[in-house]
Amino acid sequence: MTEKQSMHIDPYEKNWIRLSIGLLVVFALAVTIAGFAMGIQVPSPEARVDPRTVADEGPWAEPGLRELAPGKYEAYVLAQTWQFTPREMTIPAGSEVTFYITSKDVQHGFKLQNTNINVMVIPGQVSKLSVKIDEPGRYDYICTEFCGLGHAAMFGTLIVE
Amino acid sequence: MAEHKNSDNGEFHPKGTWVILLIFVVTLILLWGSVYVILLSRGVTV
Amino acid sequence: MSQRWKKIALYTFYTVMIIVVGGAFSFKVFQPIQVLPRIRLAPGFSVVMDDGERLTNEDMRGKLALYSFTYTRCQEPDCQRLIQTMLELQDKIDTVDFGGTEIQFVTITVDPEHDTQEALRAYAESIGADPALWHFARIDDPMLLKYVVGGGFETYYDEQEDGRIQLDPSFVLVDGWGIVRGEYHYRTLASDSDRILRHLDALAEEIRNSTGVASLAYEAAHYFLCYTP
Amino acid sequence: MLANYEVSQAEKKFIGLHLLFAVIAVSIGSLFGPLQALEHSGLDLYPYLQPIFKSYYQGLTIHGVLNALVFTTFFITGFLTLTTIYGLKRPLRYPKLNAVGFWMMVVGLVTAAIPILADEATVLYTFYPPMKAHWAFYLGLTLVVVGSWIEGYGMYFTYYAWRKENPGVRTPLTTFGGLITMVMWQIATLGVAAEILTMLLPWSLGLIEGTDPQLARTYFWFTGHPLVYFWLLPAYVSWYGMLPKQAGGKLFSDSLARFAFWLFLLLSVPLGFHHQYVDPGVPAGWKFLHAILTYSVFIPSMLTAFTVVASLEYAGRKRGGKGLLGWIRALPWGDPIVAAQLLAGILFFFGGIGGITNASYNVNLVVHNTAWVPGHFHLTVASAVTLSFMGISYWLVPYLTGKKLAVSNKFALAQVWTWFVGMMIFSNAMHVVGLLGAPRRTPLGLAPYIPEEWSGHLLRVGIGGTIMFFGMYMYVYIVAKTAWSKKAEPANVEVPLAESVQDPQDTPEWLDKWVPWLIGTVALLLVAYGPQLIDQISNISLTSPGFKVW
Repeated sequence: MTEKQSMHIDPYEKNWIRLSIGLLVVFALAVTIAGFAMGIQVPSPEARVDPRTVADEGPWAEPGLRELAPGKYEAYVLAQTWQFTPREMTIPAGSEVTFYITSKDVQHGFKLQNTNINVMVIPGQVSKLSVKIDEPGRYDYICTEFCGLGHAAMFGTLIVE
Repeated sequence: MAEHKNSDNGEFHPKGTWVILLIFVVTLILLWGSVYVILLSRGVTV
Repeated sequence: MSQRWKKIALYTFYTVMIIVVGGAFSFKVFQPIQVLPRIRLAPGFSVVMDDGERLTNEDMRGKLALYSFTYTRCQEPDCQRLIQTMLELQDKIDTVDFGGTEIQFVTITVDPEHDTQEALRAYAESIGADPALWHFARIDDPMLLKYVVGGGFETYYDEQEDGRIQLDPSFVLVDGWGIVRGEYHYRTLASDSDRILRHLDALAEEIRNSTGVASLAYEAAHYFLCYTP
Repeated sequence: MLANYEVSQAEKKFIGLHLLFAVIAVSIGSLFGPLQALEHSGLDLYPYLQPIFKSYYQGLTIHGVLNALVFTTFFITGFLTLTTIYGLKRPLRYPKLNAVGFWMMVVGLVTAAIPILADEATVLYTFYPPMKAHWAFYLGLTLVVVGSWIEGYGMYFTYYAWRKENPGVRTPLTTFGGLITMVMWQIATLGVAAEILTMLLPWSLGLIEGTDPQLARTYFWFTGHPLVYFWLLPAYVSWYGMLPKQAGGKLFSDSLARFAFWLFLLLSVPLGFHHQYVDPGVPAGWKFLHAILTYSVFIPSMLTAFTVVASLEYAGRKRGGKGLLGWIRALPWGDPIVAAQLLAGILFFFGGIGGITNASYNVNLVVHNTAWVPGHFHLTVASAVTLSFMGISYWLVPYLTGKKLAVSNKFALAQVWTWFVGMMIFSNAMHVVGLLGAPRRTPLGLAPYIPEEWSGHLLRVGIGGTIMFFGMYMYVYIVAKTAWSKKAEPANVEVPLAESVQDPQDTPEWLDKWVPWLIGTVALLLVAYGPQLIDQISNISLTSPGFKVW
């Protein structure tokens, strides 16, 4: 235990640490603004269901797109090996869709291409995310988690017209 | 030439390191920023 | 630094650590404060109730409201279950201490064509709805109905070509500020009446307790997402 | 410290066995790399393997399990055994304990390998339930993990004995880093141990009906991200503790190196939710907390970048490098050992950029489960780690066998550069195509939704993967030839321990004390994970029966 013992940090390195921390603070602010102020959020728990019976009754017994009111839709999507039900949905441009997705067997993923909808689909859990699409076009929703041999073919299309 | 950079402990300051890491930080900001812009352009989720 | 100061610093560090961890844990384990999320604003509406009174969202300011959506002709098991759940809640509502705040059940029909005011009143009587607590209501204009129930309360219904109505019976819990605090659209692992009652309890507790300094703790609970399951 | 301690032949053999299994694993696992990459570019060779390997996914499982789990674990336990005994200058306290651990890992490897090869465990290396593998797969993985724990205990006992013999002496840096790696690993693997022992193993044996897939994911990623640091930290041990000497200089800052290692211990584990940003069962607030913690663990990485590059600058200037950047050219690029680690560092710069992007909360929505992610982790585990390990092998194998490297310097250099170039092409293409929306873990050649604009990038995936394939087998060839050649020249290799600019004895004592840091680690872990774990465990619902979907 001598007097020499101390953390002497080179001034260049000190500045580097300051720069790193400052950079991270800026990034953290940027994602906070995008998330909590602008509304680009990650999913939160919606509900828990029983994957063994979820497709027997209730909204996932007849999954599909449903108009709540003009310009406002909800889409109950059932993921199973190896398809999404429904496979195709059509909405007018500028409408808002809320997806409620669950799986009746293994884990799947649901990514709506060219939007920020990208969510895990986990049996027993309901994944809920909303999106508003202004640009007309075909938006594929693809399975992004390995779910068995037919995984690569698992997709559907949201048509915005 | 006078300057034979002597790397004796006391005098050595990693200036070149700073340059390299600055390049790294600029690249980081550009690449991270571009993904962030993609995020913003793809619209809200709630 | 002397040896002694080092020791003191170290033990201070440990103590702070224990307090932080212990605090976070007791908050979670004993759950002193649980809240319901603030989901979104409930829609504005104007309905006519089974007793002929007009009710608007403004009348519900400062009161709690449990809205539900069904229609009297419905023979589907889901509709039966909704009424069953409401009756269970009606039985148990006295167990909840709302601290003087009024609560009202409002069941809005999605079939105003058949569910006239009289039909609703007759139906309410037939199932034994307590008129002081629970009213059935209707909106005449199908367009307005769609905007309120579908667009605002996000409950799906649709009149088919053959006149049959497709419906997902559901409940929406709204607080005195007009903010949606609970939505029950489909069956989950927990039974609806248990879940709704638990949520009513949490809401009642928040109303009773979140005054003065304690309201800051409640805000913290919102901030840290201490939600009632 | 024993006065004239030399690592004995028996010890070298023991460490060498670790390497043997590591290299066997990576040489089998890497067979499938180009098959996957080429599949992406439209050349699907899997149908031709049908009699033996049933599907793309079986290949992907083998690739992931053998390369990412087995190769790394065996190499690392071996390497850390050496840094322990060589650094402390004393033999293992209980060599039999370490031997038990090692052979348990081997038994586990075989136990897990059989169902994988029999196509009974095609569940990829994340083995998310309710996909149900054969019970032997879960048992095998458990044995590998427990075996590595036991080897870790052996290192702790050795360290404890040394500490009693040498009170007040600073722990040698390489030993210190290795021990921290082990401790972190043992804390982190509690997650996967809980997942397998309380859920997957009883379930696969038929003792319980179902699993809770969301809880299983939480358990898995408790281990899953620190796993990356378990791979990285041994590479850091080399970058901090050896590379400066190999490059002809000294370590720039001993105390900051130690400080960085402590931060890694503290921060590596409590951030697993950043892999679960898009999970439906985890509240957004907890995800955000873990996002901030993940940002925090970036700080020791930034410290490492500075200290390592500064050490290299010091070395380069000592070798006569002039000007602001001239020292870079002056570094011994002709030495494959150094070149490998320098190139690993360059690739890791990009790995770090991708990592901070993944970690950035909602930014993850853009890249989650896309090809970007394997693009990213090939820059970490397959570059920073594997390429460094390749470089390390070029002195470690001669050191252990006593034989000179059996190929020319040029050949070894070519190997290193081949890997580097292949990885650059591959990972860049993967990142780009991921941003465009290509999913990971998917035979894209079969996917019906592929737009035309991806094809150029997918072609580059195939090209990069193929180049890496050659890079890998050049490495296997070099190691094998060195180990088995009869007429190789005897090597005179020492373990390259770097000196520090500052005397380690001047490093503050608090950077060499375990208890406060361990308590801090556990406390932070409890705050970051405790409440959510309590929530998820108390609401467990084992409602998901198993499926075999391959």
